[in-house]
Amino acid sequence: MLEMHDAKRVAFIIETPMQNRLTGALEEAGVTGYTILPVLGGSGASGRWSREGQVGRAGGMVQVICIIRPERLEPLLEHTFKLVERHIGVVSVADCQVLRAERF
Amino acid sequence: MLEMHDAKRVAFIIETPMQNRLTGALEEAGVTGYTILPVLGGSGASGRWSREGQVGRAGGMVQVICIIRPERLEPLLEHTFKLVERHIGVVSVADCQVLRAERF
Amino acid sequence: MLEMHDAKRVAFIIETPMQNRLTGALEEAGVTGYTILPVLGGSGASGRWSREGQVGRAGGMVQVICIIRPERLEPLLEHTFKLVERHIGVVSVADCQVLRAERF
Amino acid sequence: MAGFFDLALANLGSPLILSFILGVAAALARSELSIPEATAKAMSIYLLFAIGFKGGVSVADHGFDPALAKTLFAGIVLSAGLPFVAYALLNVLTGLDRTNAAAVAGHYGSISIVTFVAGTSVAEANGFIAEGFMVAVAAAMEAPAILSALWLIGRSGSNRMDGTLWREILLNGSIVLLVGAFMIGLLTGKDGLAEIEAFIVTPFKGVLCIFLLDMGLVAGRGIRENRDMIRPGLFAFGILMPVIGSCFGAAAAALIGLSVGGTLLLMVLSASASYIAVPAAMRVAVPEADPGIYLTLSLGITFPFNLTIGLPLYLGVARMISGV
Amino acid sequence: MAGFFDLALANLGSPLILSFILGVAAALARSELSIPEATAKAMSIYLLFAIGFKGGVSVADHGFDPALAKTLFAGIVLSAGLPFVAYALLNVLTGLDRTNAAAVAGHYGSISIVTFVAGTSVAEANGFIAEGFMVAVAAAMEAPAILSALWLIGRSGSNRMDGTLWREILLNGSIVLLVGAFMIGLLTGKDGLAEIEAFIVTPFKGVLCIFLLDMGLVAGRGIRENRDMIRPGLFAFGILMPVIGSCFGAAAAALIGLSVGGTLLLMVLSASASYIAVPAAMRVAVPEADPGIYLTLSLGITFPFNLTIGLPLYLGVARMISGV
Amino acid sequence: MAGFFDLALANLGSPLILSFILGVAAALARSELSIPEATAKAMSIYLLFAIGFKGGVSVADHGFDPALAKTLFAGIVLSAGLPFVAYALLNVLTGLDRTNAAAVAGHYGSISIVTFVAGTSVAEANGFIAEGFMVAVAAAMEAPAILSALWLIGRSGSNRMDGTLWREILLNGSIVLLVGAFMIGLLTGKDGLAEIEAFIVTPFKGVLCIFLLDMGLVAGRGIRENRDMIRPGLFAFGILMPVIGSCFGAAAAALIGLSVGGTLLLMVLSASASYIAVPAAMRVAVPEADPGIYLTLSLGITFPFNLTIGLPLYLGVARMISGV
Ligand SMILES: Nc1ncnc2c1ncn2[C@@H]1O[C@H](COP(=O)(O)O)[C@@H](O)[C@H]1O
Ligand SMILES: Nc1ncnc2c1ncn2[C@@H]1O[C@H](COP(=O)(O)O)[C@@H](O)[C@H]1O
Ligand SMILES: Nc1ncnc2c1ncn2[C@@H]1O[C@H](COP(=O)(O)O)[C@@H](O)[C@H]1O
Ligand code: NA
Ligand code: NA
Ligand code: NA
Repeated sequence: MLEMHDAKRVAFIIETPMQNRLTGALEEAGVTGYTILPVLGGSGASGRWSREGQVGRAGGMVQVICIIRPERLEPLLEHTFKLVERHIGVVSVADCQVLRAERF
Repeated sequence: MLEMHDAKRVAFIIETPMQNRLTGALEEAGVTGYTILPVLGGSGASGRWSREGQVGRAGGMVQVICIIRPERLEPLLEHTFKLVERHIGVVSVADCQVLRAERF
Repeated sequence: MLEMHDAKRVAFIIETPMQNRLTGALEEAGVTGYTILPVLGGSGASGRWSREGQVGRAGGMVQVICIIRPERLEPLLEHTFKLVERHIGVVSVADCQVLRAERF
Repeated sequence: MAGFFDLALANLGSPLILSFILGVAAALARSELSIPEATAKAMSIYLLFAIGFKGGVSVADHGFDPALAKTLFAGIVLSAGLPFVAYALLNVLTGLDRTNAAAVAGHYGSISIVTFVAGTSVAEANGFIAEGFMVAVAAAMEAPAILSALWLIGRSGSNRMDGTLWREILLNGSIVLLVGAFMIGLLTGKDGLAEIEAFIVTPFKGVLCIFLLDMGLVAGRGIRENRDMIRPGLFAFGILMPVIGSCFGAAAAALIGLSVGGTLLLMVLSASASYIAVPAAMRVAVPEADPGIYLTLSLGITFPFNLTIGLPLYLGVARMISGV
Repeated sequence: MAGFFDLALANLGSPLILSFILGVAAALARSELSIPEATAKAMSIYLLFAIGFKGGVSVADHGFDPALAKTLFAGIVLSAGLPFVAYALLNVLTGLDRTNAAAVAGHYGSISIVTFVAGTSVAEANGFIAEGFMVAVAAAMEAPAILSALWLIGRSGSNRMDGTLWREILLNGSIVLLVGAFMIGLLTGKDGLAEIEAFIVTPFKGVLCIFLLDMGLVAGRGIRENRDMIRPGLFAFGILMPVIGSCFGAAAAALIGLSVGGTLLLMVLSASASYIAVPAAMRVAVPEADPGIYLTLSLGITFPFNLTIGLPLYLGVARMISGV
Repeated sequence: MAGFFDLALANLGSPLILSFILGVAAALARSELSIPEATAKAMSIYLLFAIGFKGGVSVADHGFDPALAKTLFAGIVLSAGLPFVAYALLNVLTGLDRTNAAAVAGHYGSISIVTFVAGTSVAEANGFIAEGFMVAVAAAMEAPAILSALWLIGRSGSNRMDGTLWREILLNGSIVLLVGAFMIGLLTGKDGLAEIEAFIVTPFKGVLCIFLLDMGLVAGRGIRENRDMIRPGLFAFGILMPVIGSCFGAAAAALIGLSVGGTLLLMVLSASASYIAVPAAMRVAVPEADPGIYLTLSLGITFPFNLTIGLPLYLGVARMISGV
């Protein structure tokens, strides 16, 4: 069987105007691999919103996903915590497995 | 290290016309946090489809994701089961961890 | 409580021109259930990109997600490895649980 | 008959129909040509707004027509009644079970607004201007068929409708836009039209071309992926039902005394099958019915038939009835 | 006054305002009618490009006007100063805390380009052509208000701005497009306009209709979801502040000696509140301020007020000032 | 030479080129201005449909031209042959390895349809109407270069092509749309054109402006992100290769005896480099080649060069050849 390696999958749901700042913070934390997914809408402590109710980029959100080696989790969370803490949004971390661990 | 708390990540892939009913059922189950992601296409027991093959909203699907405290999983699934059972789509649950558990 | 069954969630992030080849390989591996999500942008070993920086479909990526029974993981990875190995992108596998295992 | 063939050929040779055929051909050849979903939605908003607005202006211009109420009533009766005809025909021609047959039947009572728009184009190209209020009739015919379909499924049908679904059906995007634009046209009249004519009238046919190209791509993809499903009985239904529907429409138009254009459009509304409002309602209320069947029939068979052969046929009949 | 009511009625009866009202009504009735995000963005790009280009051509055509520099300066002063007026008024009328009040105030110093475009339409419909450089004034008024808002929040305000945010504000999409298209119009002049007139002038009003329909949908949805938030004090602010802002604009225009059209537009710029550039900046720099408050005020109350009642009112005043 | 500078200045001063420059400048300044993907796709569908249709109508109008077959043949030979020229030039100017050099070379045999459209615009602005069939030649030149590139990579190249890839290349969206619209134009002729002229002819240049703005944004972003990659040798290749390609095109046009417009367009097709069809094929068949290199060259260097300097240069040569 193909060899799999343990990794962590960190998912940030964050406001669009913060996207570049988040990916910048990821790069500072040494994480160069991430993927940005569109978000249509959602609901949370700060209420409900949907992409159709937007004019311009003020209110939209995106999801940023990084798959990293387990030992990189702590620096990643530390570098991004300041951004995430002040702004609305959600961060979750899950275990996963990857092929070709040398790429992460 | 930042303290992490165990949580569950529930993902529903469901038809667009059912989206409001699902989020309504989530709110009935006391879940106010969820995120809606667009889906481009897929394949399952009921065949293949793609967003480009759609006129209007009849055939499209979306993905609804909720991150909840573990003890909320059962009521959530019970409240949404009726909707999910009769309609095409998929529900999956995974373990994850979150910062700031008080928000969930 | 509703009975849950163990399953695997495999996520491929792959270039758009490879999408049909990947879903074809999945079908060869006996997997008929998958969902395709849009991707807005990302960064990896081959650099950064964003959907807005695209003319035509050459450079875009998509995410393909399959939820499968654990015992199907190995054939799935074997059937898709050739595709994934030569092309840029990422494959990750995570544990999850599903209702109605007979559908997978 | 010679007249019909000339008409049919002229129709087939218009850029509109050729664009549709291009789309079908591209999809059957599995080209990856596609129109983005947002663009298709934008075009349909444009077409609905333009046709609604022009209808309203025309009513404002010609004053209140007593035929309006009668035609609205006829439209509602046709929409509610045709599903029963369709259901009976399905029982004769196909082996569909009750649920699927009822779901399909609902589609044929309701309407396809693009077929209506194409009908308007054909009418105008042949010098017939329909009553402006036909737009309102189109809107009124969207929903009643859904009730009939649910009734056909059985007693339990009524439980399937909740308040939310009602609101979704009656306030679905295309009804609101069509009726809203109609009201705006009615209120602003010719002056309002003059302000935005360069947008909603002049480029209309060109936009319709690209929209039909997209419809062709979607219909072609549907045909390709569901070709196993299209057995002779279903195929025959997809062709026969619009012709039968159009006869009911023609009879109603004759009773009311509509113009040639109005007769054509009532025939087209009766002949056409929904592929937006009804499928969405069925997915919610009758999830066990197979969308592969009703979408393939309405979008893959009846829509192309109406567009290519139906329209000139119905126009021929409409002229015959009116002796023009 | 009679003149104002006639104007107001004519304004309300135009397809533009009726389209906006249709949108609001559809959203309040919870219709699922919606315009795709990409389409809305495309329309706003079109409108910005067209209005910028036409402004540039008009400046190229009339030569350099010494009022240009004065009006630019006045615009910047208004944008930077009106937040203080708004902040004071908020303290009187509402119980908002310092942060939220400052965030709201910033929106009212900045501008709404769609209100500006609608103002241009109203001016032209009444035979008044504004100075072409008003487009540049609009662009100049987007950003200064943000600084004032941050200053109002307190000393710490300045730390909230980093270089990235500065660049994002000054090079935000609408400023770049407006100024860029203005420069292109300035460089190519009437000849350039002739080349693309059929695209940027002829269908302009029609596109604006559909865009206002979308604005109505968005505003209506905002009103529906935030209705608990709109207490009398906030509501009064949303109506009073634009009127007060327009007076400052009128005074500045009178001092400079702008034409009726130019006076109207400077009043409109002062009266209108931002719902794109400022909210985006606030989300980054002042995340603790509640977007539900400032977006509901600017988009749900002030924008509809300006569009329906404000525009004819401001035009009446502009004519009075100029004695036309 | 004076003639060339006048032409170049006139070209640079047109709203089309200025829009492109605005896009490049905005991207280099890192403005977040962007055109939604769906809108960009919609505009490219519009441009392809319009140009294909007009080409077909022109052929229908002028009757069959024996030069058609010759030019098609020349186009295919140019597309298949130019990659070898490009490969040799790359070996001289750069240190690219075999795979990357072959991948780049493939792009320069194929074509950029936007450059072609801009060329048509320049030709018309100077009073030269090209042969309508040039549209078909453009379609025919998309694919052959891909085969040459794979052959250059080596024996194994042929294994890289499977049936699916063949179909994807030959039925890619732009070829199908261009050829399909051409056929529709051919079948419906001037009457068909009259029906949709207000859509596909009148606003054409304006749409092209916005499309070039988007191309500028994309090209500018590509330049910014890949600036390390653009070493002198690659840069020189990106400028020299189109000039060399255009000479081959000019020679072929002179042999066939094309009009000034036709000569210009064959030169433009030869000079331009693909950034849609070929990159997509390369990602599938030659994933080890670096898209950063071939996209930056074709989109970031050659496309801007052709648009700003190339077009007037080629027009000057085309006029010289024809002695006009
Ligand atoms: N429990 C949750 N599960 C999934 N998504 C969430 C959850 N809570 C918040 N979100 C997302 O994060 C956004 C902001 O959340 P909040 O900061 O709670 O207002 C929401 O609009 C959702 O898209
Ligand atoms: N095993 C699976 N993994 C991921 N997505 C699935 C799976 N099965 C179904 N889906 C998604 O759910 C939709 C409906 O599935 P079904 O009800 O099986 O037809 C499909 O079109 C897919 O988008
Ligand atoms: N570690 C990662 N986490 C999440 N997404 C990634 C990661 N690495 C790569 N990707 C995605 O895969 C694409 C191609 O990656 P690569 O092959 O490394 O250039 C990137 O543009 C990202 O969208
Ligand atoms: Na019908
Ligand atoms: Na203001
Ligand atoms: Na070439």
